[in-house]
Amino acid sequence: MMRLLASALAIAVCLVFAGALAAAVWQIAGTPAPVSLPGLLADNLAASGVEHPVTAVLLNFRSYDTLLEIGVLVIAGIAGISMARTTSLEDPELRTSDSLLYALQRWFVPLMLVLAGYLLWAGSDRPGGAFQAGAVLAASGVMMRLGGIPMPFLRPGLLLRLGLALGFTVFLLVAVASAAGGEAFLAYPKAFTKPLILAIETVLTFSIAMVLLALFVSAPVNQALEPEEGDPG
Amino acid sequence: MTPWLMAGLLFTPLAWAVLTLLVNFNRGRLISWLGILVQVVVSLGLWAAVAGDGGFHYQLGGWPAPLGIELRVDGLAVTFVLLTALVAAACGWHASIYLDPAKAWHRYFWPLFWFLWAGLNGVWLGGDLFNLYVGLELISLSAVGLVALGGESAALRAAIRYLMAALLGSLAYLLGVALIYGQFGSLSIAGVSRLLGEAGTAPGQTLPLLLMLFGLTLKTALFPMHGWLPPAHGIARSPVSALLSALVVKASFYIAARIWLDLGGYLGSYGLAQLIGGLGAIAVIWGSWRALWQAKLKQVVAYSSVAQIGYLFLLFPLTWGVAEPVSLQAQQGITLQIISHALAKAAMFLAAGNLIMSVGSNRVDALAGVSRFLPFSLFSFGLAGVSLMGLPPSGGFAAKWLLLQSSLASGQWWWLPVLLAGGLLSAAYVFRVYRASFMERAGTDRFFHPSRSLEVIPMILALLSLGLGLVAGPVLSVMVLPFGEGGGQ
Amino acid sequence: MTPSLLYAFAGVLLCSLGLFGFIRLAHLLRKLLAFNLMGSGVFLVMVGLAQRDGEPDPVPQALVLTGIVVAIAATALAVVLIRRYYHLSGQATLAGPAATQHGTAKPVVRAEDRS
Amino acid sequence: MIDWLVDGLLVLALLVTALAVLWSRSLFRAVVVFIAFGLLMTLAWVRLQAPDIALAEAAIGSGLTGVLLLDAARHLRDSRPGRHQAGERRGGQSE
Repeated sequence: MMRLLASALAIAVCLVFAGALAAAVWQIAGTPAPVSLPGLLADNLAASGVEHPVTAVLLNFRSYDTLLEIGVLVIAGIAGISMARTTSLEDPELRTSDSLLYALQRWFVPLMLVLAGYLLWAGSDRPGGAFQAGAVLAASGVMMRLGGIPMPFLRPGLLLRLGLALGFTVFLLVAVASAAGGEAFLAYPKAFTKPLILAIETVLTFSIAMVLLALFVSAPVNQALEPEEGDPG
Repeated sequence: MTPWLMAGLLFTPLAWAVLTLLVNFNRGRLISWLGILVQVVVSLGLWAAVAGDGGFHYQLGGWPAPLGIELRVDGLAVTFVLLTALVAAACGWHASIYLDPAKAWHRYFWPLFWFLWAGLNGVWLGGDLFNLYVGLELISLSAVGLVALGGESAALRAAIRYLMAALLGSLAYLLGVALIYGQFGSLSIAGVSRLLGEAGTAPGQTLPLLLMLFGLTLKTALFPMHGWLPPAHGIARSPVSALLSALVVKASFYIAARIWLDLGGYLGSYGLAQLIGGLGAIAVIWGSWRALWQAKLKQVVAYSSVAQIGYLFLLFPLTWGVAEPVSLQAQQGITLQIISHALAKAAMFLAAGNLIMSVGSNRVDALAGVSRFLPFSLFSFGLAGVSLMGLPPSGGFAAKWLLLQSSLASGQWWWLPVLLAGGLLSAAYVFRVYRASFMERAGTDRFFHPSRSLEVIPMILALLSLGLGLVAGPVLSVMVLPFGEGGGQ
Repeated sequence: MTPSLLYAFAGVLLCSLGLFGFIRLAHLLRKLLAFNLMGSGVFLVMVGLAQRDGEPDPVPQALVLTGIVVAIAATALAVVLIRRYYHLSGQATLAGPAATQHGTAKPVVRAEDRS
Repeated sequence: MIDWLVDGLLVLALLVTALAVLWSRSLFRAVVVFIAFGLLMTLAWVRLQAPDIALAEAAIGSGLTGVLLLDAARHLRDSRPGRHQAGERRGGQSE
């Protein structure tokens, strides 16, 4: 009875919410926005160093958002590995005997690596970029992991932590270096905008893949009692 | 000069997060001490800059809003940056002694701590609705990571509950931001406020404001959405609890207050203001009442946070549709309440951690006899309690005095009993802890003694909170520092 | 009414569906699924509403990209926490009583606390 | 006209799969349907002229989240935590 009542209440709340939200969307849609950001964006695109507007927003106009967002990702990675009890990488349980997966892995992984590279390269003038490339890279890593390929760098050790930190570090260095050059923060020097953005994207791709992969690997729990540490120092 | 101050505030915490990620706990401790020093210096530098030349807008990447992200560096932001530097430095110092370096997972405390600090500084200075969302996520996720550190079952349970509440809050906030962007085409708070003030713009919708406020109050643990707070703050390591109660919940409140003060006049209503104020008032009573009956010491302190946070929401009714000086008085009262609660609650959690460490149990009734043995920590706990009760000359008293005056000046006398009852109830739960610690019980003479510096830190914080009332004028003068010439607006 | 707006309204419905799931479903993984549905709804509203006149707007698109990455970070963290919690307590919900191992009367100095 | 039909059907499919995610009896199936939902979202982003988000949704939203949740769903169903109880509790109680 109580459960039914609670459900009815929840349904009522959600219906009211949907109604109010839909009404607001409808009303807002009726009037044009007083500021046209796409227009402003198009005017400044030439100065952004890349031709693709979404990449320009992510890595130039609103790069501070992106910096913090990578921070969020690294935090999730840290919190994940802080409680990882990584299974021994030679664990037979990990090695799957699935022939389908084996075939997939054999043909897919190289293909996905190529795809990741393409996405990264495409990002500056057409859809694609670090996030997509990083995700594809991570996905191929997951596939290799499922295929039982030992990836010792995924143990919670210095290497993994270096991997987590790398992309972020480079982004940060560029941010600070840009200020040292007399410009504002995260303002790239005019001559180097494009190579800098490309460099940032490349390390970000690597870092994003690393974090996602680390989270995938640290999700399973095994019987080991203490968190395993690759290096005590 | 300014770029380096900005770098110090926004980027060095991130850099320190990366550095400490690469080393073990002990080296992380050394690096962090240096980082804390840098942060304190930079925060003082920012204060000097704003006091000298006035506040300013800072364009990240050199792109002005609405295209880029603009930071708003004004007196209020400086106040919070300074508060953060003080409290986080104390908590970091305490943690560096309190946490056991032999536990492998404690090395992750430092990176999470620094990410948290980076997020907090970002939020205090943020002037862009979406950027504030990312900043909030940075804070929430690192806070959840800190609560879950060590991965014990109960800690995980609290962390998951915290994470779920935080996620729901963020999404509600983001939905509000989406509607605001849809309507105005801008994400800058100042920009939207200006558009709302201009004649000829279509009147704004209330729903975006409602959604943002709902998300933010959920993250601030306003009654009745406070359920996640006591478990999370109660179970975390004491320095972490102190950080969470003193600073993390204030971040979402700060954004809510900023949005309310800039947009509330156009989008809010009397009913909404009274509703939020009323929920805050219930939180004061309910939180204090629950604190009185908790069996565990840190749960007492955590429920006390629910109550003390309740006071903050009186900001909403006391600034809506009232004369400018009354509104300013309320804002000052709330700011003072935030500062004094941050200091007192950090002191209380750190002292509680010492007491728990000393008696080896987290229960209130296990404190019997500790008064003879650990009078210093107990005294800090009591001094912080004086501020929570709102007795003179504490910061809590000055804050409540300002709130009382602005309630009367705005004709909203119904908040007076809340201010009074909250003080009495907090006296009750503080004395309950004291009573337990002065009881004598046979066979409980084996106490563990924490190191001296662990006892000094909460004492300093408690004394600051107590003395805040005496220097309320100078402290509040930082908040009203004017905006510089040509500095924007 | 444009197709973009249609997607914005779909987003509205997804949000409220997700909200219902989030508050009513007890199983933590299901809550997480509901959270992701809700997130998709918010993203649709964000882009659909901003592009109501049919022209693509790169700004909300970039914001949504950021939002997706934040969402997966949160989801992945939640999965790690939930799996570990399940492993230790045998519970996949927060509805049940807290794990019973706590509240032992024996006052022990915590291993965490240094001497 | 045909555009509206495509969009309408896509939106309908999105809502139906969302319902199925929330109300499917088995958790495993819910996750599988969620992956399908992610693929439909990819199409929606293409229709909204947002190819970047479509790529990200396919790779992250549907792909990685899907694998992560599938793995979790499998383990939350299979593993019997009773076995692990012994020796799990370390170091006394939390504060």
